[in-house]
Amino acid sequence: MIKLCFFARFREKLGVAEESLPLEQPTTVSALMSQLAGRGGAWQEIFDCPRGIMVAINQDMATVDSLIHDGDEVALFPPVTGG
Amino acid sequence: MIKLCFFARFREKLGVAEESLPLEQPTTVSALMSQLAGRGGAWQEIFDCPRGIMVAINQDMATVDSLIHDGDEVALFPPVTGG
Amino acid sequence: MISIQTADFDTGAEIRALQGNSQTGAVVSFTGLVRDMASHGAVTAIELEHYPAMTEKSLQAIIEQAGKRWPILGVRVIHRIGYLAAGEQIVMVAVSSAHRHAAFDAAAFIMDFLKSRAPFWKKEYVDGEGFWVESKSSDEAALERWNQT
Amino acid sequence: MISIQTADFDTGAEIRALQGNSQTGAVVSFTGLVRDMASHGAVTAIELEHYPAMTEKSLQAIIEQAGKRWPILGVRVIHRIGYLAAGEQIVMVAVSSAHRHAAFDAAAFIMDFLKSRAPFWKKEYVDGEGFWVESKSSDEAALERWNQT
Repeated sequence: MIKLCFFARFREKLGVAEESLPLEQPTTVSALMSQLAGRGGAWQEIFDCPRGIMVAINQDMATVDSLIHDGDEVALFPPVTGG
Repeated sequence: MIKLCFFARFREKLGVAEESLPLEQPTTVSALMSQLAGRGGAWQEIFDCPRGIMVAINQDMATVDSLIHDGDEVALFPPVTGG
Repeated sequence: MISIQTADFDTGAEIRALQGNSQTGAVVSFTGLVRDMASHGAVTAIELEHYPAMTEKSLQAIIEQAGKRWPILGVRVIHRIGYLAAGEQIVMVAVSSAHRHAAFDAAAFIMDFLKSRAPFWKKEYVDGEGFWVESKSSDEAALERWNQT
Repeated sequence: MISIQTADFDTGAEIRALQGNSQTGAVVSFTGLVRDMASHGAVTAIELEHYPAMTEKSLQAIIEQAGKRWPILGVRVIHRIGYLAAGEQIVMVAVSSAHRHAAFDAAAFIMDFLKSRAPFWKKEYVDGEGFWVESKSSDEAALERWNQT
């Protein structure tokens, strides 16, 4: 299982802040995004194209090529705007 | 007449903070420095070479080529070290 | 060194706290405020969301990077979360060093990376309606100059 | 906007005063302190001399130059004179602007020109003996970067 977290606009549009997802074997961030986009609706709208999406694995910034392993916390969010 | 002002190390070495000096006609800062160096002693030591000397005419930064006119206030001082 | 909080902060007290070290010759501080204007109208308040598990870790990494580049003596970062009215303080970064250029550069570096790498998101309220703030390409571009020097 | 004074100052109060404008998104402050070490030993105090007729005029000109280069909303410069003990505050520059890079750059610019163009001179006291501080070539070099950008 992995834990998914969504923030800000993504959290609001998807209507979910976090969820658990089974993971059979290590996969890339971009494969995970394709899987999420496959759910259609807002999921497809957000995850169809990886541009403008930031990802963190276990609270460290990652890229679409990063590998996700069982037990990881994967956060997907729009570009940050603090400060 | 012009008014001369000396600050910091110059003031201490020369033993004078300000003095008045007759001015027959407009002259350059470098000519004034030569005249002061001609007094010998600490005057010569300080004004023999214009390097490392800052000059202000009427409280505006000037150069060795700037012209001094009757009534001007000419300040001669070492490089500034405030802040 | 890092605080994430809803409460306001006292920039002057934080600067004074960094002045305790006798080697300190320079303290530079940045304070960010809620501006009352956005492209879509007058902003009455903002709401700041963050990623609690990651926020402090990411700021810590940014401060460590700054510490590798400049001889920093002290750093303080405070970022507020939750609802903030127009004019309120959002963020403060203060850096102390023996010399001024290190303090200036490290403070600017930390702010630039905080703006583009720390997991905070702003929502602006205009006439009671919330708008998520879009990231600015100028913020991403600001990181470039630190790669070149 | 400019104060030359023997009294100490409250950096926090000065920063707060610059936050009053609702367009202000960023305030950057620099505070300079008396360090206790010099090349010739432990500094117990410094003495600051200046050229009273010129000091404010020269700082005013520096601030005007900064105002031509960046969209500044407010500026505050305080420089102390007379005897200052180790650890005391010497100088403060604070700049407010809508955006952070303007505030950072303008504050650094004002400090760089103040250091090399404003008529102040420091004497350091070590074991009761006074030594006039030598100007640093790095301060003159710091002005160069503002010609190139």
